[in-house]
Order: sequence, then C-alpha cells, then structure tokens
Amino acid sequence: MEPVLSVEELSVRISGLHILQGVSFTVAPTGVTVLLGRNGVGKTTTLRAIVGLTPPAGEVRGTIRMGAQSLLARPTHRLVRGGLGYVPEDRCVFAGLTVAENLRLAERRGTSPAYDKVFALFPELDRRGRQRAGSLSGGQQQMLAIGRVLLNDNRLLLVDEPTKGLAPKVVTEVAEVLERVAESVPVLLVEQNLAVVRRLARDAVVLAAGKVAWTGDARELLLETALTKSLLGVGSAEVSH
Amino acid sequence: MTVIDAPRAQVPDELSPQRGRWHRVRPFLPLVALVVLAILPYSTISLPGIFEGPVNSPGTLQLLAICLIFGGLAAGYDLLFGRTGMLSFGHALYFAAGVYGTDILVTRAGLPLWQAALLTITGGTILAALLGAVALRTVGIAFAMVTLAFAQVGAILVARDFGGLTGGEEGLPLDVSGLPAGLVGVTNTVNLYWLALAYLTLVVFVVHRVSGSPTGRVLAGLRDDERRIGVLGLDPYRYKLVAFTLAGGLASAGGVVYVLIVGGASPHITSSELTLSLLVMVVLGGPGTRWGPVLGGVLYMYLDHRLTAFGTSDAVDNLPAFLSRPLSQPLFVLGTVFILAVYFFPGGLTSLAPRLSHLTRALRPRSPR
Amino acid sequence: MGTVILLALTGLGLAALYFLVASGLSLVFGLADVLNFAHGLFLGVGAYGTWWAAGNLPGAGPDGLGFVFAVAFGVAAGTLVAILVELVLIRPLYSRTIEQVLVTVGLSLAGVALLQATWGADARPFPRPDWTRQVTGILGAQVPNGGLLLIIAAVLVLGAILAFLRWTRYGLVIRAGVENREMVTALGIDVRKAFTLVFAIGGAAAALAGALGGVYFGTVSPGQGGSLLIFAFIVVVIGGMGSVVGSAYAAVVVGLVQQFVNYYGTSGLGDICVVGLLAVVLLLRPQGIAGKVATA
Amino acid sequence: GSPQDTATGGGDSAAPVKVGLVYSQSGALASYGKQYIEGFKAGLDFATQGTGKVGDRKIELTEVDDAGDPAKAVSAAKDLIGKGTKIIAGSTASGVALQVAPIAAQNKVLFISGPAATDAVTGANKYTFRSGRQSYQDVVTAKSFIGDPTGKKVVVFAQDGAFGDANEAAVKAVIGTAGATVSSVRAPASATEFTPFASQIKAAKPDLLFVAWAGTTAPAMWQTLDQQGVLSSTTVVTGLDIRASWPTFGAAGAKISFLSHYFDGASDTEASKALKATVNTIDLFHPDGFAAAQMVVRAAQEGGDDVDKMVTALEGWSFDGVKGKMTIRAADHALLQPMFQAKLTGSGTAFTATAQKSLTGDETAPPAVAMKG
Amino acid sequence: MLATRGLTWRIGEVAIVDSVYLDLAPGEFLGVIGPNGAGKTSLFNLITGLRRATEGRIVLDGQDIGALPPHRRARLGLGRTFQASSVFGSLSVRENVRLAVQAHRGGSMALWRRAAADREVAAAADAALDRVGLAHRGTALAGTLAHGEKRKLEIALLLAGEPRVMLLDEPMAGVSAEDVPDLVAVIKSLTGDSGRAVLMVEHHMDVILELADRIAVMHHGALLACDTPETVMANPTVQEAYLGESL
Ligand SMILES: Nc1ncnc2c1ncn2[C@@H]1O[C@H](COP(=O)(O)OP(=O)(O)OP(=O)(O)O)[C@@H](O)[C@H]1O
Ligand SMILES: Nc1ncnc2c1ncn2[C@@H]1O[C@H](COP(=O)(O)OP(=O)(O)OP(=O)(O)O)[C@@H](O)[C@H]1O
Ligand SMILES: CC(C)C[C@H](N)C(=O)O
Ligand SMILES: [Mg+2]
Ligand SMILES: [Mg+2]
Repeated sequence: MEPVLSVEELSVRISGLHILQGVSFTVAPTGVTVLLGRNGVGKTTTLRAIVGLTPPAGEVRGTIRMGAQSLLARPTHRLVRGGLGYVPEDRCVFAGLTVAENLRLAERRGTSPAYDKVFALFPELDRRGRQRAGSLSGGQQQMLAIGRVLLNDNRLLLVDEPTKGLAPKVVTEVAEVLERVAESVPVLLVEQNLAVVRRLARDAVVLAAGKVAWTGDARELLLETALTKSLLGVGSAEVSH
Repeated sequence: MTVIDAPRAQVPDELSPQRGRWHRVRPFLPLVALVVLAILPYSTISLPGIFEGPVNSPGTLQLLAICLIFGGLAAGYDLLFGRTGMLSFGHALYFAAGVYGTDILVTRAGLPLWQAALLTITGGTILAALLGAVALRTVGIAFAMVTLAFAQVGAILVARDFGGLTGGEEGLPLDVSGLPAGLVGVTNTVNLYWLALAYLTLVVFVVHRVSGSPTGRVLAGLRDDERRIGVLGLDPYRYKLVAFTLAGGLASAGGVVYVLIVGGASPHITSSELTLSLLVMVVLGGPGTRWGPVLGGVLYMYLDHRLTAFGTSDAVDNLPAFLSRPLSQPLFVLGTVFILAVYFFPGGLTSLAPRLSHLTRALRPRSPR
Repeated sequence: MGTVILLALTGLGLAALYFLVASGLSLVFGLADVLNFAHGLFLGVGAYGTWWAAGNLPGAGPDGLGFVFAVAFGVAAGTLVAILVELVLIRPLYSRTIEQVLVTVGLSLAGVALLQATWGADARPFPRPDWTRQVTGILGAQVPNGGLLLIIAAVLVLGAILAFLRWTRYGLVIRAGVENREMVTALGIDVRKAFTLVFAIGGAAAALAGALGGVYFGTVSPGQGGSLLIFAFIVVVIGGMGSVVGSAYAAVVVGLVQQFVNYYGTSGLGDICVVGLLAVVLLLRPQGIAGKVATA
Repeated sequence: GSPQDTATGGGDSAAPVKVGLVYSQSGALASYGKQYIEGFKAGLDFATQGTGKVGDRKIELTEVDDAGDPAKAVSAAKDLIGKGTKIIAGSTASGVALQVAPIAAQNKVLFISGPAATDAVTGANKYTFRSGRQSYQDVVTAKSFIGDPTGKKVVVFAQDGAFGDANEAAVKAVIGTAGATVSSVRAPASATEFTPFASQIKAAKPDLLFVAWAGTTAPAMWQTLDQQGVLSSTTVVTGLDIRASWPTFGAAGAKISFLSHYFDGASDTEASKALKATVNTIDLFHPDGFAAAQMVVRAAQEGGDDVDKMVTALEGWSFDGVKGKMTIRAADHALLQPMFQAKLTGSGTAFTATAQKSLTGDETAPPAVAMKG
Repeated sequence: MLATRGLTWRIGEVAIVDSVYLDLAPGEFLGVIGPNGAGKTSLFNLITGLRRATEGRIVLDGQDIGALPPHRRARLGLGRTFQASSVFGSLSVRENVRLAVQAHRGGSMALWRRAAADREVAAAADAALDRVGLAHRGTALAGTLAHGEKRKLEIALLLAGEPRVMLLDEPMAGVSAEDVPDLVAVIKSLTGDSGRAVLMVEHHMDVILELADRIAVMHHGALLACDTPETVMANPTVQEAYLGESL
C-alpha cells in the first residue's frame, strides 16, 4: 500500500542544535503509526516540521510528501486545509475564547463540521460550551484540542502526547476515541504511555539520537523485551502498568 | 498569551562561563578602551566626515561627551530593561530630575556645585525609590504605563514653570558664575569630556558588579519567571525596587554631568521621546549585554547630533526634491536608520560580533585532514 | 447649569476624539500585541489625506458631499498606510514584540518628519463645512458642532467594531490569534490576513480621528497625532488593553475629568488628574488591566 | 596636540570673517528659521552692497541646524567657537537663545539672538544682542488699543510656561501699572479643548483680552473663543503670526485686533524694498535676519577681530532696518524698533493685513534692565 | 506540620477548591489524585500563596500563613514544583540551581559581592544537580532543555531550597518511562531524611502507590477520601470517579 506520508532524510536545526539528523519513515494509509523515543529526542520537532511549524530560528532539510505532494515550504494553514490535522503537545486551546468559540474557529469553509461526532465523543464539550477554555482543567482542554481537529475530515492526523497529564480514566477515554478515529483516518501519534501505544499502534517508528533507530510492527516491538529495553529503556513487563 | 515579552534572552556576560583564546585578554580590553578614550583629547587627528574638526576640538569633545553620557544612561537603563526585564517608559524622569535639580540648586539657590550634585543625586534616588515603590505594584505593560504617566507629570510640572523655577518651555540656563573655572568655557570642554567618561565608567562598573552579584542573579531570574522567584523564597518586589532605585540614581547622576556639559536644562529631556530613545539605544546595542547598551547610546546620540549636519550638507541638497526633502529631516533619517537596524541587527550591534565570526569561519578554507 | 452642560458636552467631544484614536490603538495592541507608536502617523495621514483631497481631488471639497469624499479619501489613505506598515514592517517581525514596538517608534519619528518634509511644519487651515464651525444651543449651552460630529462618529465606530469582533468569523480569528498565532495557523487559518485586517481597522479609525480632529481643530499639522497619542495611550490602559468597550468608558472618564478639572481647578491640573487617575486605576486593578484578554 | 587647544581666529587682514548661524532648519520652528536665513542673506547683501565683504575680508557663513534643541545649539556654538568663530547669530527659539547667550559670555564672542522673543535675552550679558523684538514690545503695542487704561479690566489669556509668564508679567507691568486691573486665565500649552477657558474669560467680562498663544493649537483656541462669543463681546488683542497662519483664523480674524512685529507692507523703507526684492513677500521674521546681518557687518567693520570693539561699536548704534529706525540701547542691548497695529481682512486662503497705526521705537521701548553679566 | 482548615477558593459562584481539610505529618508522603479539573493545582496555588483563599486557614507549624505572600511562605519551608515546567530559561542550568540555593541561604541584598565567588553556593548547587542527574548539562541554557530535563531541573531547584514541606505537581508528566525510576528514586530520597513532608499530585498510579503513605482523592474541589492506598483504591466511589475501567 502507498504510504500516506513519507518523510525522507528530514534534518532540523534549531539555533545551532542539530536535532533531527536525517530521519526517514513512512506512515501507513490506515491505522495508527506511533512515534516513540526518549524525552528530547525530537518527536515533537518531527511533527512540527511536518506541519510547517519549525520556529523562525530553525532550518529544515529533506523531503516530506503526502501522496505526490511535497509538504515542505508550504504554509501551515494550507497544509491543514489540505487535510493535515494537528493536535499539539501542550493542547494550545484559546484560553480567552469559550469552548464553543474554540470549536467554531476550527470549522473549515465549505465543509460541514461534524459537531455530533465530537459531542458524542466528548459530551463535556457540549455542556461547557460557554465556559472560557482557559478555565478548563488540563484534561478538559485536551479533549477540546482533540475535538477541535475531529470537526473536519482529515487525510492524516498528527497527535502529540494526547494523554500527558490526564487521569487514567480520561486516558482510557482518549485512547478509545483515537482508536475509533483511526478506523477512518491514519494517525501519526507520539505517546509516552506504552499501554496506550500497545492498544492503538500498528506500526512504530523509534527515534534515537536524531535518527530512526527502529521501524516495524508495533506489537513486535513491544513483545521484544530486549528491543524495548534498548530502544526505549523499559522492559515489556513495565509496559503494561 | 504574552503580556509583555522580556527582552530577547541573553545570558548576562557576568554569569556565563568564558572560554576560548579571548579568555585571558578580554578582561583587559575595557581597560585599554578606557585608556584610549582618556588620552583621546591629546590627539589632533581629523576624521573628516565623522567629526567636524580634529578630535581634540571643543565641538568634537562636546559631541563625544554627550555621546558618553547617553552611553552611560543607556547602560543604567539596561539594568532595568535588559537585565531585569522591566520595561520602564519613565526613565527620563530621573535623568531630568538630575538635570533640573542641579540646575535649580545652582542657579536659583546658589549652592556650590558639589552640594547641588550631592543633593540632586540623593533626591533623584529617593524619587526613584518612592515612585518605584508605587509603580512596581503593577507588572508588564501596566508598569510601563504607570512609569510613563509619572514621567508625564514630571513633564507637565516642568512645563508649568511653578514659581519660575524651571523656566518652562524656555528652559533654564545654568548659572556658571559659582562653578569651578575648569568646567566653564569652550577651552575647558575637555574637562567635561573627562567627566562624562568618568560617569560612563562608573555606570558600566556598577552595572557590571551588580549583575555579577547575588542580587544580579536574582534580577536575571526575575526577568525569566517572577512567580518562580517568589516560590523560591525571595521577594520579587524588593529586588525590583532595588534595581529601579539604583537605575534611577545612576540616571540622576547622569543628569548632573549632562547639565554641566550642555550648560542648562531644557524641557526636551522630560519628553517621553527621550525614554523611548533610551529603549531604542539599548535595543540598538543589545539588551542584557555589557557593551551593547553603551554602544547603542553612543551611536544614537552621535547620529542624533550629526544628522542635522548631514541633512544640510550639499550632498543632500543636490539630490532631487523627493529625496532631499525627507533626508534633510534628521528625524526621518534617524527613524529610518533605526528601523533598518531592527531588521538587520536583531539582538543589537553586539550580536554582530558572533555573527561576523561565523562568517569569517565559514569563509576560511577548510584545512585538509 | 449652562456651563455644566457645555463642559459635559465638549468633554464628551474630547472623549470621542480620544476614543477614536484609542480604539484603533487598543485593537492593534490588544489583538496584534503591538504597542503601536506609529498610530499617530495614521492619524496624520488621515488628516493630511483629507486636507489634500479637499484641495486637489476632483469632486472633493470642503463642503457637503465633497467633504464626505475628502474624508473618505483621507480614511482610505490612512487605511492603506496602515496596511502597508503591517505588511512591510510589522509582519516580518511577528512574535518579536519588542522589535515591533521599536519599529513603530522608528516609524513614528520618520513618519512625522516625512509629513513635515512634504507639507512643512506649520499648521495648515483645514477644509471643512461651515456648519462645523457653528454652535448648537443645547439647554443654554453653545455647543460646537465639530464636537457633536465627533461624538456621533465615535458611537458609530464603537458599534461597528463591536459587531465586527462579536459576530464575524474574522473577529473570532483575531481574538484567537492574539493568544496563539501558531495554533490558529494549525487550524488551517491564514492568521496573517487577520492581523493585516486589524491594522487596517486601526488605521481607518485613526485616520477618521485625524480627519475629524482636523475639523475640530481647524488645522492640520505634522505633530498633531503625536500629542493626542499620549492621552490615547492612557485611555487604552485605563480601559484595559484590547477592550474596545473599556476604551470607550475610559475615554469618557478622561475627557470629562480633564474638562471639569480644567474649569473648576487650575490650569494643567486636568492633565495631572488624568495621569493620577491612570496610576490609581492601575494600582487598584493591576492584573485586571495588564491581563490582556481579547473578549467580545 | 593639547586638549585645551582651540583654533585662533586669523588676525591677518585678508582672512575671512567667520560668522556662525545656529538656527532651526528642521523641527517645529523650521519655517521661522527659513525666514530668518532668507532675511539674513538679503541683509548681508544690502549691508555690503552685494559684495559679501567687509573691507577686503569676505564674510564666511557657517550654518548649523539646532532643530530647536538647546543642547544641539550649545554643541554647535562650542564647535564654532572652537574653530575661531567670533560672531554667532541665530536662535529661532527662546530656549536656545537663553542657553547660547551664556556660552557667548563665557568665551567672549559676539552673540546676536534672532526671532527668540523672550525678554530675558535683553541684558543677558555684555556679548549678547538681539535682532528681533521682545515680548514687552508686543504688550506695549497691545496697550495702544485701549486708550486710557485707568479703571479698565484686562484679562490675559496665555499658555502655561515661560512664554505665558512673560506675557502676563509684561501686561501687569505695562497696562496694570497704568491703572487697569489685570487678571489672567492660563491653559496648558498642550490643551486641545478650550471651552472651559473660554467660559472663564467670558465670566470675567474684560474690557480688553490679551491673548498670548503660540503653537499649533492656536486655531482651535480661536475658534472656541469665537464660538463662545468672546471675540464679539470685547476687544481682543494678540500678536500677528506668520502669513501661513492667517487663514487659520478664519472668520475670527476680522474680530481680532492685531499687534504686529512685521508683515509685508507694514513699512516702506529702503531696507524693506531691498528685502522684498529678494524674497518677494516679506514675512514675520525676515526683518530679524536682515537686522542681524546689518549688525554683523557693523561689528566686523568696526571691531575687526576684537569682540570688545564689536560690542562697543554696536552699543548705542542706530540704523535703518526693514521696520524703520532701529536703535541698540547701550545699557541693556534692547533693540528699540517700530511696532504696528494691524487688521486682517479676507477669506478662504487669501488674507491681507493692513497697518492701522505704527508705534515708534521709543514708544515701545521696554524699561531698561541691568546688564547681568 | 501542614494543615488546611476549610480551605475554599471560589470564582464567582463556583467553588474550585471546596472546604478542604488536610493534615500532613512530618515525614509523611501524601499523594493527591483526582480527575482532571478536580482542583489539585488550585489547592497547591492556595497553599503556596499564588492565589488567595476566599475562606479557610492554612497552618504551617502552628502558624497561620494564609495572609503571607508566596516568598514568605517559601522562607518558612514551603517548596513546590509546577505542573508546567517553570525554570529560568535564559540562565544556564547551573545558574538556575545556584539561584535557588542562594535564595535559600538568605536573600540579603548583596550588590557588590561576586556571586560566582561563593563556593558554598556552587557546591550545594552542584550537589543538587548531581542528585537529579543533570550535572552534565550544567552549562546548557535551561530554556533549551527537553521537557524531561526541565522536570529534573525543577526538582533540583526544589532540592536546593531544602524545604520542609514539598508540593510536587505532577512531576512525572511527560517524563519518558526510562527516566521514571530515576525520578522516583530521587523523590523517594527526599522524604527519607529529616522528616520532610511531601504532597504530590500525580496521575501515574504506580508511582503514587509506590511512594505515598496516604492518598487524598479530590473531586470537584472537595476531598473525597484521604486514607491509606489500599483503602482508597478499594473505595468504589474513587474507582468510579477517578480510575474508571482499567486498560
Ligand atoms: N526552540 C528550540 N530551541 C532550542 N532547542 C530546542 C527548541 N525546540 C526543541 N529544542 C530541543 O530539541 C530537542 C528535541 O525536542 P522535542 O521537543 O522535539 O523532543 P520530544 O521528543 O518531543 O521530547 P518530549 O518527550 O519531552 O516531549 C530537545 O533537546 C530540545 O531541547
Ligand atoms: N483562574 C481560573 N478561573 C476559572 N476557573 C479556573 C481557574 N483556575 C482553575 N479553574 C478551574 O478550576 C478547576 C480546577 O483546576 P485545576 O487546574 O486545579 O485542576 P487539576 O486538578 O490540577 O487538574 P489537572 O489534573 O488537569 O491538572 C478546573 O475546572 C478549572 O477549569
Ligand atoms: C468587542 C470587544 C473588543 C469588546 C470587549 N468585549 C470588551 O469588553 O470591551
Ligand atoms: Mg514532545
Ligand atoms: Mg493540575
């Protein structure tokens, strides 16, 4: 199957630091591809480079393609309108706007936003429509951030640590949501919670020292204690916490 | 949501480790510069185009003295802006307090200069402490605005000319009859120059020492995260007030020297434009760096004075009207130069040095391995 | 009684002028995060644009429809300059707030000098319909029509801006963009357009203030914008940055305080009172005002 | 070299006479400065019969822009003095004049102040002269509008600051001591709304209102005074500013009695013809530049390079200037000169001033002050 | 040691923190769990003084500290970390910690002494860095650290202040699994000595269960339960409100 996204020799420098040093991988057209690696290895940097959000001080080289189309050097808003959904690491909801306004903002012209789908997943967002997003708790904000992206049809979703700082119950919920989402859209997911990874991921890409250290079937990776130990620093016993 | 962003992150020189070949030489460079500046008046070199006359001519020395004062003023202001992250729009007030204070005490009250200077600097420092105590209850843009407002009151009071003290919009010429003879007259401009140099040296030294002190470390911390400082057990307010007061005192000391150099006070120095230009100077040079603000202050004042000559020069007059008209407006040129500087030297002039060294390194042919 | 009404209405006229300047400033500051010192330049362009149009543009003139044309031209010129400033000078510096402020400072110096280089330092008589020079008797007070015109214009501008921010999608985008530009882009919106728009609106409001200020003052001079700017800043801060409604309230308070204190107190006290008011407000509600939120 | 070096003025008889002109070429007073320099050049031609020379010595002008900033003016003056200039003229703004004057005295060079109107320049020191009129002369001219002041009520409306203070003090001294009661209404120079002040003036019901207002807010001020009926209820006197400002009075202009320093057509002297021939339309401050040039030529002629001799040559000197007969009073260097009453007529952008009456230099002479230094 | 008495924080009508009674004994490790938005961070903000409580008292060693500003509370021995890392981005890692040490040693206003010359401060700072395993990053600018490293730096800042009561707000959030055991060990070592008390918010249940002596459960601003881990985990309300069905 043709990959939905292919990254070749991606190299990112930010103010002198060579963070990514030739990263290549592909994202399968269905299911969840998970991007793993230790803190600071460059997972977020990878996602941001794909969606065109490298800081002004940064320099990006290599090729990133979605289908036949090259993504590099295209402005972020074009990429997103072209069907690339992005849920950032720190949620980034608009604190001063209400929940409803946050959602309204994500509507795209010429498409009908799937509010029913979002509210079915996160009834909380419907109830709290008039609350300022800034006064939501961390978990509620995460739901909003995900819900915002799900309003539209996407060709690929980039999701950065969606369960960070969430209560176990919500983690489960989020994982369920992502599972359902992944049935229709491919997802490139960054996740530290290996339980979530185990549940969702089909393919895995592991970054280490600015390069891709391993790619392949996620289940295979998680079963191989030696592999996870060497790549992620944890044994598979600890994976199911 | 940025309320106000602190100046571009700069590690204070004083708190960062120094490495490399320069390590040994660097500490002595300022001293060398100081010596060169101190003996400059003994040289008769002419730098046509840069200065009107030879370096030791009174006109040139006067210009240099003013530049040095503003170099010092900018360095003092940087203690607030670049090092503590406080954006004050009212710093000119303390400078003006120094200028008018000295002038009024000497001219109206007939005090000897040293007494007037002492009283003024004390008064200016106390004024800064009092107003700072009030203004620092706010943060960010609100703080900038309160300080601007206080400075505005100062400007209004000067313009009102209460009791004929300040001379209103006409200003107050300094009565030189009681001044030491060495500070009066064109032939003694050099003494004023040395005085300005001494002031600059003092400010740079104080700012340097303070930045490298434990308090300076706290100020640097305040610039990044004030809430964090509080949680560590330090009172942000107290530290900010100290910085504010110190900077205010340094500014009023600058005022004392300035009034001697210019021979009088005029309301120009109470204008909000002056504070804005202080900001311009610091940014032009590089906030939070040791030499950036000094360079910025000197350069700004140099341009400010020299552009009036440039504007009326033949070269400009001979241009077509649509060019020569704007170019004969010094403020137009200054504003434009400044805008260009913001674009082309982000991080200030001092950031040029590392960039230039990058360039030379890149240009140097690689040695074969 | 007549005096009080006269002072109140002329004070409101002054307030209207402050508001027109401040509304643009507040929007641009609150929403685009740029403390725009070049705002006075937009004002100047609006005033000189109107002045020039009335004298040189066919169809425009100092009276009737011609005057409306002239003002429209001035506003258009101010808007255009604001857009250009945003596109050429501010846009490349987004997310570098201090640099943006500095650029506007440079621009305010250069812009005023440019106006002066082009049209001279002296005040020029401003073309305006004769009725604006007259007064209207209201409850025994002879209220200048120029002031009344300002009040009407200010109310209209306030309504228009509020409706725009509250009801349009661009309003929403602007309010979101203030908080996190990057994220707005990541939702597939070209946020730069929104910021250009904010500048355009701010520039238009300022240019209108310049044109109507010309009517009010009777003259136009290069420095006019700058002198209004400081009070406009005060209004913006008292009202709360980014809050257009707040600016409106603050403008009214500032205008009235200035007017009444100047009459009943001694000269100059009005200005000092306004500054004192600013200090008090800021000290009582520092977070409330510093905490910039773009609200509808 | 030595840090105390300054160039010495060439003593040799063919060396040019260096004259420094420090005035506003840019800044708010640029148009005053422009008139001044045009007047100066015409005056130099007139006084040297077109040769630009005094004897064999060429007069060499160095023009420096002070942008209205005393600090820049002082720097420029020091620079000029350092280069051996013995004569400095200019000072468009009062603040500049007041701060350059002490520099002249400290360094013993001749300083001829320009349009700066402040009374404080008169008698500032032995080396300081003036080529323009002073506030006091304005006020004396104003007084001539009310005939016998005894028992009359006079209100001064002036802006805060030294300019306003000087005018208020002058009115008290001139009209107050002549028997009128003088009170004042003051407003901040930065005021943009004048209704409160207009109301105060109206409430005072003066027989004469003397307005001293300079700056760009003046038209708004006049309009408000007119709208609130002040102009039609009493005699209002003020100084007539440069021509460019005339249209800004609008309809109010016809209701005001103007005292005038000078306007085109106020006098018909040889000098005024010569001036008109070069500048076409004479404006307010052309005569100041013209007179300054006349004084410079006189000083250079009589004094050579000796500044003290220049001073002696100027003190007590009478000459025929643009305005008529001018006399430099020896005691305090006040420049006694004719002043004018004027009316403004016209509409739109075409206004003309016509002289109502002229007062001689003696009639408008300010009281002599002691020389301060 | 630390006690809150009816601590309440309202915004308008809503009680974000609702009448919380907590007691922390010397040497005790109290874990705080609760769904997102329960008010855990808000509780910390009230205790450390970043927010003022609308009702209730906060007592530290018998003294009511409810009216003191944050820095006074810190000087009394209250230290905390933030949920979102908060370090001095433009200072080097080492300077960050030195600043914290210096703050702890007494905030006298020394304007003239050379800060770098203080060996004791430097030594204490290096010790703290060592303890969290950041010694090798000493010269890096704190702002350029990766997330996990910032968390460690935050703990180092906390350690430097030698607080007697420590409030940790989700110290494990975003830390890669590899580093979790290290961090747990560091945190564990905090309590072992000198009778320090710890209050820790954390969503990683395994971490909480490993460290905590007692667990407090917050829900809608109120304290749902506060008991031994076993009891709390067995509590059906807690199960339902917080844990949900497990993965
Ligand atoms: N703007 C920046 N300036 C300097 N360094 C940066 C910047 N952004 C990221 N880095 C550095 O790049 C490296 C990779 O960061 P990134 O955030 O991509 O890591 P990550 O894998 O997402 O880590 P985590 O699991 O903690 O989220 C880190 O060492 C970080 O310090
Ligand atoms: N300044 C505020 N204004 C309004 N509501 C607020 C404010 N601060 C917090 N809240 C609300 O208070 C509740 C508690 O927030 P808090 O951040 O304390 O939760 P938390 O327990 O730390 O959650 P999380 O685990 O997601 O971090 C949330 O519903 C939040 O929306
Ligand atoms: C429309 C907004 C700019 C006004 C805002 N809602 C306020 O309170 O002022
Ligand atoms: Mg990341
Ligand atoms: Mg929390």
